[in-house]
Order: sequence, then structure tokens, then C-alpha cells
Amino acid sequence: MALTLVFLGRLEDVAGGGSRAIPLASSIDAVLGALEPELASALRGARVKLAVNGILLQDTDAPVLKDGDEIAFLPPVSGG
Amino acid sequence: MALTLVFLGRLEDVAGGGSRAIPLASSIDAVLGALEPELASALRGARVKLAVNGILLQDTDAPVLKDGDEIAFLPPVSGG
Amino acid sequence: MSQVRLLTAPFDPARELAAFTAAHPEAGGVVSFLGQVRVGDGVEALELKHYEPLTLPAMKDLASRVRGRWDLDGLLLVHRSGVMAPGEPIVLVAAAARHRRDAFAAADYAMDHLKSESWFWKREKAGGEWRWIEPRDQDFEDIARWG
Amino acid sequence: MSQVRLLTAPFDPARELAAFTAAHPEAGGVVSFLGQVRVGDGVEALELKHYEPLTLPAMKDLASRVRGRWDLDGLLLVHRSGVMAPGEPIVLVAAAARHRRDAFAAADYAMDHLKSESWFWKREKAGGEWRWIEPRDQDFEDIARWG
Repeated sequence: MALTLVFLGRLEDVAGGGSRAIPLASSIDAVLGALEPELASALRGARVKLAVNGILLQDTDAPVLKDGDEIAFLPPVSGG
Repeated sequence: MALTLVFLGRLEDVAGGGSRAIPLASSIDAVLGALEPELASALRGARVKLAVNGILLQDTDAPVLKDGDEIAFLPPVSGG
Repeated sequence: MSQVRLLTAPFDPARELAAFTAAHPEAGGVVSFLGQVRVGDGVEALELKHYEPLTLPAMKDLASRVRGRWDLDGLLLVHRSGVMAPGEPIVLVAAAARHRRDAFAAADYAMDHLKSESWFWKREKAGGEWRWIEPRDQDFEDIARWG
Repeated sequence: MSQVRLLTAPFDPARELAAFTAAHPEAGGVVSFLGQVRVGDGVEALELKHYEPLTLPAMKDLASRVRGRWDLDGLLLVHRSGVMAPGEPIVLVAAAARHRRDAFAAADYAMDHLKSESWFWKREKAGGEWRWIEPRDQDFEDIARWG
């Protein structure tokens, strides 16, 4: 029973790696609550978007997570 | 004692060739006056420009021609 | 038909462009943009990271928007990810069209939107240190041109 | 530095562009336009005539105006004259610049002005008959964009 978290861009440095497996939690809030505070704070950044299984979440989405889900944290892209 | 006339674009068809040597004449008007009327009329077309020895003439230029000069008649370029 | 490719290894832009041009003999004009890692800025390497489930679908979506907006015979979008050395190609966009204006506008628009919308995260290595590149305001201005 | 060439024999645009790009590793981007004789319009051949004393100097003058107007690392103008078959390249313009916008604008401007100002007279062969091509209004409109 696990979730995969994927950290893109500078979030990889904050997390100390590009991805991580964590125990299943039912909501994004529960996932964030179980992480180190500094990482959770970076992931909650206003410009960080989320995708669950490759589907981008809208601001108001609060998906119920299930075993095997992949949650990606996407900071603004670099441009230029 | 001769001049070279060069006919570009569709003027080549009217002249029956891309260039022609003619006896020296002292002015453009004299050159045109000695040509077949149909060709002279085409060369006098409002949008035909002239170059003498590779130098484009302005509308008001009336050059004195000399032996060996090359006079080019340039219709509008084709574009596109 | 559009060709959209996300590559993790170096590519030869001249060969890509020659193949694209040969595939569109009915087009009067082909406009291309090639972006490469600049030599001489003190940058030792560039790394682009992508997120597979989003990056390629977004590029394909961009291609179809470009095709809908201009009358093209063909469109090519090729983008690298991974670590690149100075002088290596990063991106190649080419648009083939009957009319020159369409090809220019399509390539220009595709580049503006690839730069600012695509799911790529970039870092540069200089003086032995990797540094993430943040978004540039210029990119948002480029996008705004298209209304 | 600008390269301006007027060719009477076929050229390989991919090789020209590869050499141009290799010569400008400091440029972040290279925009190119390739114009070719369209296949499928019923045109059997295209002929471009030039007038040597005017055509090449005018192309060089255009190149220097383009260089003065945008900040470029390099500019390439290659134009064919003579008889060309469908599929053969006619013109290649490439602009290398640090900034993408400069490269796009320079290549676009160079093409608009090459098309409408250059001393080339064009005729097409179709159904075995040669026919001179007259100026197109579109070219004057293209020029007017640049103010």
C-alpha cells in the first residue's frame, strides 16, 4: 500500500531526490502533513501545480488517493 | 563605336533577345528613337527602370552616353 | 501531419530538417528555428528535466493548436531532455507551408509557447555548480503577442 | 559577418545551414527560411534571371540593412538564378542571434525584402510554355509591415 511522489525542478533539491515512495494516505493534505515541514511548505507553494497519475489537478480538486497513485509536484517551468 | 542594350524579364521577349549591340547614340531618347516602335514603347513603360553601367538612373537623369556603355532596361521584378 | 518528438539523446538538426523538407515538396517554404546551448557564457552543461506523463502530451497539444491556427503542410517539433553540452541542439521547430507568412508565424508561435508552457525544468552548470533556472518575464511577454 | 551568395547551380540547403550553425556556436538560436520550387502546381520549371551588376550588390545592401536593424551573430542569404526543377531550392535565409526574437524578425524582414526588392525576373514553364510572372500585391503588403 504505497504512493509515489515525484518532485520536479528545484523541488527535487528540497526533497533530496526526484521521487519517493510513501505509505498510502487518502488525501493530498494527509500526504503533505506526513512530510518534513520544510518540504511540505515548498510543495504548498502558490505556484506549484499537482498532477495525479499524469492528470493535472485544478485548484479546487481534492482527489481521494488510492494504492499505486503517482503524485507529481510541478513548480513553474523554466522558460528561456 | 557601340552601346549594349540589356533587356530583362518580359522585355527580352519584346526585343527578341536578352541583349543587343547598337551604334553609339548620345542620349537615351536617341537610343529609343532608333528602335522598333513596339520595343521603344515597351521600354518607355512607366514602371521600367534604367541602369547605365550598373548604376540605376533616377527619373530626372539624362546621361550622355559614350562608347561601350551598357544600358539595362529593368521591368518590375516578379516577387512572390 | 505533425511530427512531435521528445529525445533523450543528441540529434542532428540538419538531417531532421532535410528529411522534413523532403517530405513536403508541395510546400513553397519551410521556416525553422534551432535552439542550441550557447557557447561562451561560462555554462558548462545544461540539463532539461521533463515529466513524461505531461511533457509529450502537452507538446502534441501545442502542435495541434498550431495546425488549427495556420494553414500548414507540415509541422515538426523536436525537443531534447537530459544533459547537454555547449553547442548541442536543444530544440528544432519547423513549419512547411504554401505561404511564407503562415510558416513564419507558426514557427514563431510554436517557439513562444514551447518556451513558456512546456513541462521542462532547466538547470545550468557553471563553475562546477548546478543552478535551477526560474521563469523569465520575457516569456510571458512573448506569449502576450498572440492575443 | 554576413554571407551573401548568388548561385547559378543547385545547392544543398541542409549543408549550408549546418555550416552556418556550426560557425555561430555563440548564438542561442538560428531561424531559417527555405523557399523551394513547389511540386504539384503543374509547373514544369522555374527560371530566375538576374542582372549581375545590380542583383548581388542589392542583396549585399539588404544584408547590411538587416544587420543594422537587429542584433545578429550571423546572417546568410543564398539565392539561385537560372532554371530550376520542382523540388529544387530557390532561396535560403538564415539569421543567428543571441535572442530568438531578433533571429525571427531578421529572417522574416530579409525574405519580405528579397522577394519584393531584389533584381530577379521570374518565369514559369507549364504545359510546355514559358510565362513571365508579374509582381504580386501581397509583396508590397508584406513590406508595409516593417514601417
